[in-house]
Amino acid sequence: MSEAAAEGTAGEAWQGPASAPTPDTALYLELDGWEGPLDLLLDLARRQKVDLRRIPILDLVDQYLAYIARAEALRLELAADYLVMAAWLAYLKSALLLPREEQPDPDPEELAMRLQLRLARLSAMREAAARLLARDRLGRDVFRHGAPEGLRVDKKHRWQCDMYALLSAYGRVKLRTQPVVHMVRDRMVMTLDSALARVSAMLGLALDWMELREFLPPESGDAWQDPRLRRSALASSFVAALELARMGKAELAQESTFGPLRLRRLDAARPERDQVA
Amino acid sequence: MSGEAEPAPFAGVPDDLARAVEAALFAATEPMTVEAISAHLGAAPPPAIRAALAELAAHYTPRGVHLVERGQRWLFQTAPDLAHLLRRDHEEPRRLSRAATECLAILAYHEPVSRAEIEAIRGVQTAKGTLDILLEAGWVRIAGRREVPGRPVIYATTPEFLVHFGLPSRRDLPGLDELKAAGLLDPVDDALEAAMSGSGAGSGEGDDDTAPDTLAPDEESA
Amino acid sequence: MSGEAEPAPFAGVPDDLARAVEAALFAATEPMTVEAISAHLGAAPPPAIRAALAELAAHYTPRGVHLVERGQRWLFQTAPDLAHLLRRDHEEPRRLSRAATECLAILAYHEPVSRAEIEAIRGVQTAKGTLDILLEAGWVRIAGRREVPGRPVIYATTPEFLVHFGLPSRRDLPGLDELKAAGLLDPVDDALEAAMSGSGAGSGEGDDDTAPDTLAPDEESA
Repeated sequence: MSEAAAEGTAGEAWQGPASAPTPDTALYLELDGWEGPLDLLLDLARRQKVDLRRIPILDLVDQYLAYIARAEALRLELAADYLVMAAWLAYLKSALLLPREEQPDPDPEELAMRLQLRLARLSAMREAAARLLARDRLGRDVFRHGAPEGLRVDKKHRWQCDMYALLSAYGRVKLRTQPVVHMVRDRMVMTLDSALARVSAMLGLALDWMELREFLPPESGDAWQDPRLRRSALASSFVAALELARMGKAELAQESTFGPLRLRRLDAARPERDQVA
Repeated sequence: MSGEAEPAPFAGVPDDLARAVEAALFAATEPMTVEAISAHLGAAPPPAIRAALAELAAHYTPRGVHLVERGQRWLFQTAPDLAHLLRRDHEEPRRLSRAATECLAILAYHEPVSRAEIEAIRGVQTAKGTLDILLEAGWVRIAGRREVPGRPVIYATTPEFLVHFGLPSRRDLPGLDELKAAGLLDPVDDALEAAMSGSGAGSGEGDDDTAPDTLAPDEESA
Repeated sequence: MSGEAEPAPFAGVPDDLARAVEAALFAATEPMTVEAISAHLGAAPPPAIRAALAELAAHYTPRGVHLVERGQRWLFQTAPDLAHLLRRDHEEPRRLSRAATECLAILAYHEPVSRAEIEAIRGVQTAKGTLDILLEAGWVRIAGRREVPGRPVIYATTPEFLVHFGLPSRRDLPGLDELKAAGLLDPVDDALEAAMSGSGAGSGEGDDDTAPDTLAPDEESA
């Protein structure tokens, strides 16, 4: 397996534990060579040349601990995760050595099994990676057409427009550009003065909030049915309301944009609030 | 195509050299000479390569891909009769933009007009692409140049324009009076007022995506 | 390669559809699905295209160029046995680091997986750049988030992954069946439970896109 793993990374500094290990020289202390403590453990396990599932865990633990001890003796800086693993393995070892009835709660056999399962999974993935990389890879072993002509789909717009759109566009243009003549037609309006008088008079009688529309002259009045006149009244009343608010005689409130505009008399005692500028 | 010499109507399994030549030419990014192929395949003798090329060319003759020689260089390419497959047109219906519709309308009523004249009538600048769209749609053509300083290009509508809009001739476009009668020339103000007076709320029209329609330069408010 | 079904030892003249499919795939810059080919060839019926693909694949099997299927997309590529002739003038693709290689394998055999799940298998943190390299290579994509606390991003392989590694489908990952049978694609917790409960039947949970794997005999035997 180590050959396979090494192949996957050919060209890199990492050479794998290729040399036949002897107990003493087995440990070259280059932690950079391993991808973490699990990787180191897997490497140590592989040297035992036994099925990973039958790996004698205690031996493995001893080897790992010896390795770490050696590294410490050489004052190599050990990454924290290697030390954590060492501590965990030391604990595992002591638990495994205890007589069965004294074994602590996380069953050490289970912990050992878990470690084996993890090693087996890492090992399986490492082999899978090597087999994957050894396949006929595009651009390395097999090649695509070097100069494909390319498939092209030319998108064309089919423009759509109908007669109505055409004519209304022309109408729009003509309107926009014809000389604008403003003729101020003589028409009935409610003057600001009369609105001011009417609103302030009604406000004097009102006890509570009133909607602005309630200040308008009643529609029943013969002359007030003309919608233009009503709009004029609305506008003038609105301006009158603003004017009264400015003079501190009324306050205005509007709950929401385009919501009803309400006003009421402002007494000196009442604090000013909800002012609408 | 020089490779049609020996017809090999049933192409058996190609030999190793033919396979190698086939693969090399397929993977090559440029057409290759016999010498280049030879160098590529570990100095295979050129005559053998020529034979392999002839065999391959014959093999591919009836297929969708051909092996052809161009200036002593060989390459695979799709069969000429299938060239139409490599480029397909895909039509997508699309509504003419508001600006383009206005240009088209102006063109229809005032043709031939230059772009500057269209802008003068529209009262807003007209992007170059807008006229291009009308040209692409086939409704507008370039009708020459106006003999004034700058000799601007002038545009006119095409027969397809009449066909598309179902008009026997340009004279059948409704006149201004008819447009007015149809309400298409009503000032927006009045329309707005009409809408407002009922409910007091109706929002106006909302066409504001063109540039400020303020002033109309208006040299010929036709 | 799924097209080797019917050996057509002497390739006669291909019919029009086969020629068209051949030309389209030959000209295409990307592998094409049957649907894409169909759309490009003016909505030729997919079954007919599939038949044409099978015929073409069989025809090309002995040649220097092969027609192969990768993740339901088809492409022409050179025959693998000619790699030694063609490799010389092609730049080798960038080598993957060991960490990247392992991540890719874990991803491919377990997908979709989160980064934490990859790290659980490798027993080591994954540097930020490692997954980026795989994403950049186009072999890995973000496949959403897992609906567990923290909603971690999960990763999966792409069609380009299959193309690059010459895999007709994910089911063709080397050794996939053995790994499944041995329970080596199951989470450690599941395997532990199975092992501890004595029965040892490696729970058949792992991947779900292939048929339920036959009972994993038992840790010892596989």
